[in-house]
Amino acid sequence: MDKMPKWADVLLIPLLNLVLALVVSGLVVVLIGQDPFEAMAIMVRGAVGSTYGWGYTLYYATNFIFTGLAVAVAFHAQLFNIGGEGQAQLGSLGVALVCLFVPWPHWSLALAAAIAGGALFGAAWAAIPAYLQAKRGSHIVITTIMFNFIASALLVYLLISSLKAPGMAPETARFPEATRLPFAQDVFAAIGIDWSRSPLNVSFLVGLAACWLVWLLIWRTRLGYEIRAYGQSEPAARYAGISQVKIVMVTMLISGALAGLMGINAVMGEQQRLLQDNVLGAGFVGIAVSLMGRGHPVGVLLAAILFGALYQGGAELEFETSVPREMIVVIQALVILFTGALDNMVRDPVSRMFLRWGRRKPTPQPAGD
Amino acid sequence: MAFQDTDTGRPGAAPDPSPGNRGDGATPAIELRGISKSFGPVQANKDIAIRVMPGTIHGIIGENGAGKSTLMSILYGFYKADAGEIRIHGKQTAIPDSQAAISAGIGMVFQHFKLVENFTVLENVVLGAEDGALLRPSLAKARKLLKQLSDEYELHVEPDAKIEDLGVGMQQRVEILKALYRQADILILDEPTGVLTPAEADHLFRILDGLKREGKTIILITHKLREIMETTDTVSVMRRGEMTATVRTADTSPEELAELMVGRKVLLRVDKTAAQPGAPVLQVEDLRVVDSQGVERLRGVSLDVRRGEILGIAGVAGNGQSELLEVLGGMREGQGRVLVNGEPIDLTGTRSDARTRRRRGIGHVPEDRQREGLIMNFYAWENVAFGYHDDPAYNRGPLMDQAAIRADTEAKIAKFDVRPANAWQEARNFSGGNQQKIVIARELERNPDLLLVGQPTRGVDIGAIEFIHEQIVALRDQGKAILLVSVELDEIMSLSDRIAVMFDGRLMGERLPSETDERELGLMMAGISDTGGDHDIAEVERNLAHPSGDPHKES
Amino acid sequence: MDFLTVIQILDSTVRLAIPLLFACLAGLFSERAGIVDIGLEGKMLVAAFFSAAVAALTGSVWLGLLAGIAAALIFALIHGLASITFRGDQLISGVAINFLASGMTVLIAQDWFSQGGRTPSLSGTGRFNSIDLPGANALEAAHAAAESPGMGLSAIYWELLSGHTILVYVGFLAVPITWWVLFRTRFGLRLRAVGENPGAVDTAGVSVVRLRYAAVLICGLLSGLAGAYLATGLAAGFTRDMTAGRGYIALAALIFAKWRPVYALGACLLFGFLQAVSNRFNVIDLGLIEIPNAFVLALPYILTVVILAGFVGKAIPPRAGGQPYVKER
Amino acid sequence: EPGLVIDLGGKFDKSFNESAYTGAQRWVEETGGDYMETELQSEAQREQTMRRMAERGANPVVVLGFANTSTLEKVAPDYPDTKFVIIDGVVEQPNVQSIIFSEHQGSYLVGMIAAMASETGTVSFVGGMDVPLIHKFACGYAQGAKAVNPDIEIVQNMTGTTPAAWNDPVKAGELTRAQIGQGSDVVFAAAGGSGVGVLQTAADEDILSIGVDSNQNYMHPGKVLTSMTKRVDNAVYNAFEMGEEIEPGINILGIQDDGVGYAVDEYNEELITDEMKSAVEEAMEGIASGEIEVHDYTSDDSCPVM
Ligand SMILES: Nc1ncnc2c1ncn2[C@@H]1O[C@H](COP(=O)(O)OP(=O)(O)OP(=O)(O)O)[C@@H](O)[C@H]1O
Ligand SMILES: Nc1ncnc2c1ncn2[C@@H]1O[C@H](COP(=O)(O)OP(=O)(O)OP(=O)(O)O)[C@@H](O)[C@H]1O
Ligand SMILES: [Mg+2]
Ligand SMILES: [Mg+2]
Repeated sequence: MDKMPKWADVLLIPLLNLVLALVVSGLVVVLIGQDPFEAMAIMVRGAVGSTYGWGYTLYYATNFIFTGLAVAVAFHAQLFNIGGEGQAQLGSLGVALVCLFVPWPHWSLALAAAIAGGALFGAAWAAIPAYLQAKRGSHIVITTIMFNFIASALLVYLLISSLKAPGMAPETARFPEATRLPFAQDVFAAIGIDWSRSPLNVSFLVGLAACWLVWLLIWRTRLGYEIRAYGQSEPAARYAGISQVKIVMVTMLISGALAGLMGINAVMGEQQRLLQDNVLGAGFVGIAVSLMGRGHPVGVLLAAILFGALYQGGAELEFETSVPREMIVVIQALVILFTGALDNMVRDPVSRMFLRWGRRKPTPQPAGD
Repeated sequence: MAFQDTDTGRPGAAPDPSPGNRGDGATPAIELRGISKSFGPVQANKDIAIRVMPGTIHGIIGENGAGKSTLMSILYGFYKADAGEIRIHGKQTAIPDSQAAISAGIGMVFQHFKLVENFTVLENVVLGAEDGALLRPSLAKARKLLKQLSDEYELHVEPDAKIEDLGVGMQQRVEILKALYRQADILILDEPTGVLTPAEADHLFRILDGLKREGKTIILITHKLREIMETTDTVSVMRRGEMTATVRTADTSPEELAELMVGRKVLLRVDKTAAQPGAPVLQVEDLRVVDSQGVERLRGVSLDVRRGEILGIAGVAGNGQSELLEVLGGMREGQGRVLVNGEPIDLTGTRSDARTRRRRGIGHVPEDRQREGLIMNFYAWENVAFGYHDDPAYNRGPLMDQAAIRADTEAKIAKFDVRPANAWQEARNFSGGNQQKIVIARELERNPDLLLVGQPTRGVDIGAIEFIHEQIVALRDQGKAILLVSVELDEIMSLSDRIAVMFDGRLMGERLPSETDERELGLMMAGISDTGGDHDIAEVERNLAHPSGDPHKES
Repeated sequence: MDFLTVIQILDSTVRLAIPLLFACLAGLFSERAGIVDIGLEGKMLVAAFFSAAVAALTGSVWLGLLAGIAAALIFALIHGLASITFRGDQLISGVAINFLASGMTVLIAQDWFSQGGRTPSLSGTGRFNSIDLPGANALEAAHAAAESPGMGLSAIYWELLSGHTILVYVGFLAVPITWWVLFRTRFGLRLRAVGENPGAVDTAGVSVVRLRYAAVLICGLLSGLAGAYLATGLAAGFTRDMTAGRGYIALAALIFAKWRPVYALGACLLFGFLQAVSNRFNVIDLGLIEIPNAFVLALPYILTVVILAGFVGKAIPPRAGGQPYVKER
Repeated sequence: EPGLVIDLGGKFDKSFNESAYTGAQRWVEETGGDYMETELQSEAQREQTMRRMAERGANPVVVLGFANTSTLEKVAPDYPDTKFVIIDGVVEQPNVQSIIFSEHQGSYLVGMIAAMASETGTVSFVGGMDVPLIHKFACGYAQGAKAVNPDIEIVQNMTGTTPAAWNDPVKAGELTRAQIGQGSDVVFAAAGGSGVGVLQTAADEDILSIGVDSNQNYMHPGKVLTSMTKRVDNAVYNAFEMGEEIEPGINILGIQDDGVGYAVDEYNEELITDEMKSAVEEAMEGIASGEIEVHDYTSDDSCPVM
């Protein structure tokens, strides 16, 4: 019942929230005795000041696109999937299995199979919480948290037993050379542009495609229509003959698959082997990305790049000053806090402002019945 | 600060400083001046003034959404007014919260009860009015006092029963006892009879009379003109957030009140020809529904609806009518046998959903358009496809054909005179009546063989009511079957060709509108189907404690 | 496995169950009042850090304890602000709090001590030392001297009951106190009511906001104790992310316990036991199958899912849990 | 300008990383030089961190710990002009020097001391992550103890199977308690940051402990029997000193190179009797001369005495 224009909702408010989060982060930097402006300058320069910076920024962004879309899709059905972390871990496992055990003749075939493997394993890991939510009403937030822990236990177990490569570290063998994805530097070199070495690879394009497909799914297909309707009102969905079980299951499977796709970037694109922790909290960053992006793929893409820059900038910051990398975790927490939990702190006054402004200027009332 | 002058805030303690008192010299128990309140863009109360004399019953009537509950909630400190002042027994009193209202001697029974479901009656009564930090002494004292109160006012309840095990009528008693326990001498009741049978309502009014005789002041909100005429001393009428009149009940008539309420002359009867019933479209045999808590909501319902007739189901809210519509509409599962056009339909399993029902020619106007019938954040055009979104005409391959849906929407908006005629407006920004028109347009234009209609005119203004009634009758006249559920007896009486009454998940019997009256239907609604004999209060009392009622259903 | 080993595992169970128990009771107060709290982990973590940091700086574990509690209270207030005052999403707020704690603690630790996100090791009055119950040492000595089989039982006293830090005993005491407060006092009645139907509390003239803040603060206090015990009782100093998911296990225990204090004790002891067993044995050999350690550690999480699935009785949370109390839309 | 990549657990782990850090600091103090340093926070960062070091021109780049092996194998060929040094791991690349310590020899010495100090006839070992490297410690320790007392009981536990095991003092403490319950009165911790918990618990429960890597005697004066020193500091110092001239290949540091040893200082003087000293000195000579052969677990992934 707010009279706030749409642009305020999708642009103004997230921006104000972001500014607040950054201001508070700046205060934290001051608190630990550093110059926040200088820190900011280092981060910006580190993240977007060179092709090296861009490479890493977009590499991280690719991870966040997948996990952000995963959270966003589930949000449309009013499902809060905080299991992105575990789903991405399992997705990574799927990608690793595909790369390790099938002799691929060419990276493109391997990529296609890895996409299938990552999505399948990610979706499978979301399936049980989804089923329990749909059929037994077990709260998906709690079950997905639990599944994150179970996933990491499972991965540890596999990496110290059947999948372990010879050597001491809990990791798999390196993937065959044929599964190596083209890196940005390779692609740019082919067209004569000099691009620094970075792990940015073709998965980024897969991420962009995923954004477009998710947009199509949510706003153009029947399934997306049903997902949104279900998310808005469960009784209405029942009235319309939209099956609750189907929507919860399908949405979570899509969400888990998207999270699982992260594996193609992190595992196949960069590490070329499965480690114990490939996800590095990206599942959780997805929450912040989705909140900031207001659940829209374009928003998710922009927010993912912002967080990618934050991660890369944070790494540079740690390298150049004594501000530890945890600074990014703090900024991320503050973004989640301000855009997610404290949203009304900004929204209430802003919508009141618009209301007052709207009252002063007499708007033509549409005729009642 | 709670409020000023607690010690002088009792009956007759202070002289009324305000001029313009009525001749009898007494100070009003309650006086509100210039109360305004808006919820975001909705102005629920506009500059309202009202005064109520001590020891009287004051009625407030008005359409749905007129702002009655809001006003009373302000008086009770539940909402904070944007402007205005409150005087209790002549003293200006700030009521920032319910604590202040309680201290000022005000008690309120909300339209949607405010009880903790898994607490006992006793715990609910003492909640917030405990005597000390420890619970046990408070509970013991309350038990004694409760017994005293229930003897005094014939308000018997079982102190150790859990609220969730009690019927609606009983729960209402708990609410009244709560107020009395807090020694309220001003009692506000917001639509107390909406969930009661006529007999239960009679009992309530006897209690209110007793309270009044003791000198307590009562404010009664109701939609029912008859109750106003029979019980109140004075009555105020609200319309669209404003107080349009306050009159002595003795000086007015139902017709005048109705006109004040809606702002023009009202015609409550529907013009329609006699029904021409044909072959049965819907045949229901021994239909049963058990809800998620394991309570049997329908206990073997059998009925027929034929082509070209309207079967009205009357009953107090919460007696299984909603479940009947839901199970027929495919929103919940049931057991029994249901035939549509002679063919059985699945009552369980994947083919018992609403989508399958629509394919079988069943249209459904749900009871709660905002919760069920519409997606409030979807545009009008998205809502027009709602439920029929897999219609091939609305789709092109895997994608939805938005242009086709919008074109269809424009046509329906024009035909049903939805205002504003804007397919790109979100459903929540249409008024209640226009929202209902969107639902009706969507369902009726599909030309269903059987139309399920629940509360078609709830919260809809009088102009739209007439339009909606006409559309329903027109559908009947095309030879369709219509099953109508409404808690408004007037609506049932005027629209139905046959009337069945539901009580506690069973049909109590069927009547023709021409051969029955509200009194008889009222008794049936209380579960007393034998119209010949006498009915003692004990029988009504037993039904009152039935846990089938569900006052929260519509909230 | 001999009797003494069993006693030792149980002894370890007690130590490991206590942080879970404090956190679980913390969650109990909060959730009973309708505020879902997945930020227990974060509150424990800040409390662990500040208690260890202040104890290291001042040499007094009691000052450390106070600091830990204060830090947890501040985080509790943030959660309250988000979920009560600004009616935000409680889950999201909890997620944010966990991240904030995880980042802040390392950041500040690095700034204060530059020891890679840890505090200096605590010793002497800087940490909670174990308390020997009267006669425990004598009995242990007697046991060691006399190899008589009957003496074994005395180990229950000198090994299991005696020799814990004061916070362990406080933790056990907190269970009956919680029960009493919830079910025998006016405050408890109101607290439970506000988690079931805040509207009823509001219209009964009691402030929903104040009650919920009270609950959230009690939650802060108890999670503060949990964190302080972890860093200054169980361990001797703070290490990065030292809570290691205990906040989530506490949440799991809360569900397991169906939001009841005495059951909470049982659930926490069970989960503590699982941890103790997995500490002790890297592989659990059940004859037919061997359970790898990773799965023993994951067992609390698996059990919680099973409970949530309703296979072992249904856990019905407080009805108004997770939703902000909104009067005016 | 040399570079140092400090491994998970942090530079103040009082043990392995700290030893490396100390070596680097000593180099700074003595030469007035400057070096680049960065601390890993997670497994998956290894590659970016190494690359950044190399790209920024650090030379040589010293990485600590066996966990870097596979990453370095991948990274080193990309930077042929940069020299890398890996400690505790073997990478066969033309620009990598691999430094390996004979931890089994040092452990043998402290095993002897433990057996001599034990009154109960049971000593114990708490390892970090369950990897062959740690078994190498454990096996040397057991051999040393058995050499003194063939009937001695040796209890052995690991804190875990993942890198988290290096940083779990609480679990390490619980394991120590369990070992004490089994009769142990001297415990050797080879568990990185987790060792803090072992030493703490041993001090609390009034038994003796043995530190590892760095000299940890000072942590609980009078309670730490000795420390098995592994001179990572010297290795780092030497690498920094050699600079770009460092030779590729495998470099094994044993007792004779002063790469491993045991520590005596003012904190444990009173615990180390002359008898212990002479026995150990004798053994050191024996090992150096090849007279005593201490079995290296990693040579065949087995331990003959366990
Ligand atoms: N809590 C609220 N937040 C926002 N709007 C509200 C709220 N309560 C009521 N309103 C709006 O205020 C107006 C008046 O509502 P109110 O409940 O006072 O009407 P009423 O006269 O009691 O109607 P009814 O007969 O249906 O009970 C309506 O438009 C309603 O939608
Ligand atoms: N949030 C809104 N944004 C835009 N227009 C609105 C909004 N809310 C209400 N309106 C418009 O204000 C007018 C009055 O709305 P309201 O809900 O008060 O109608 P009403 O008088 O109750 O009518 P009805 O009897 O049909 O319910 C309607 O024309 C509606 O379109
Ligand atoms: Mg009302
Ligand atoms: Mg209206």
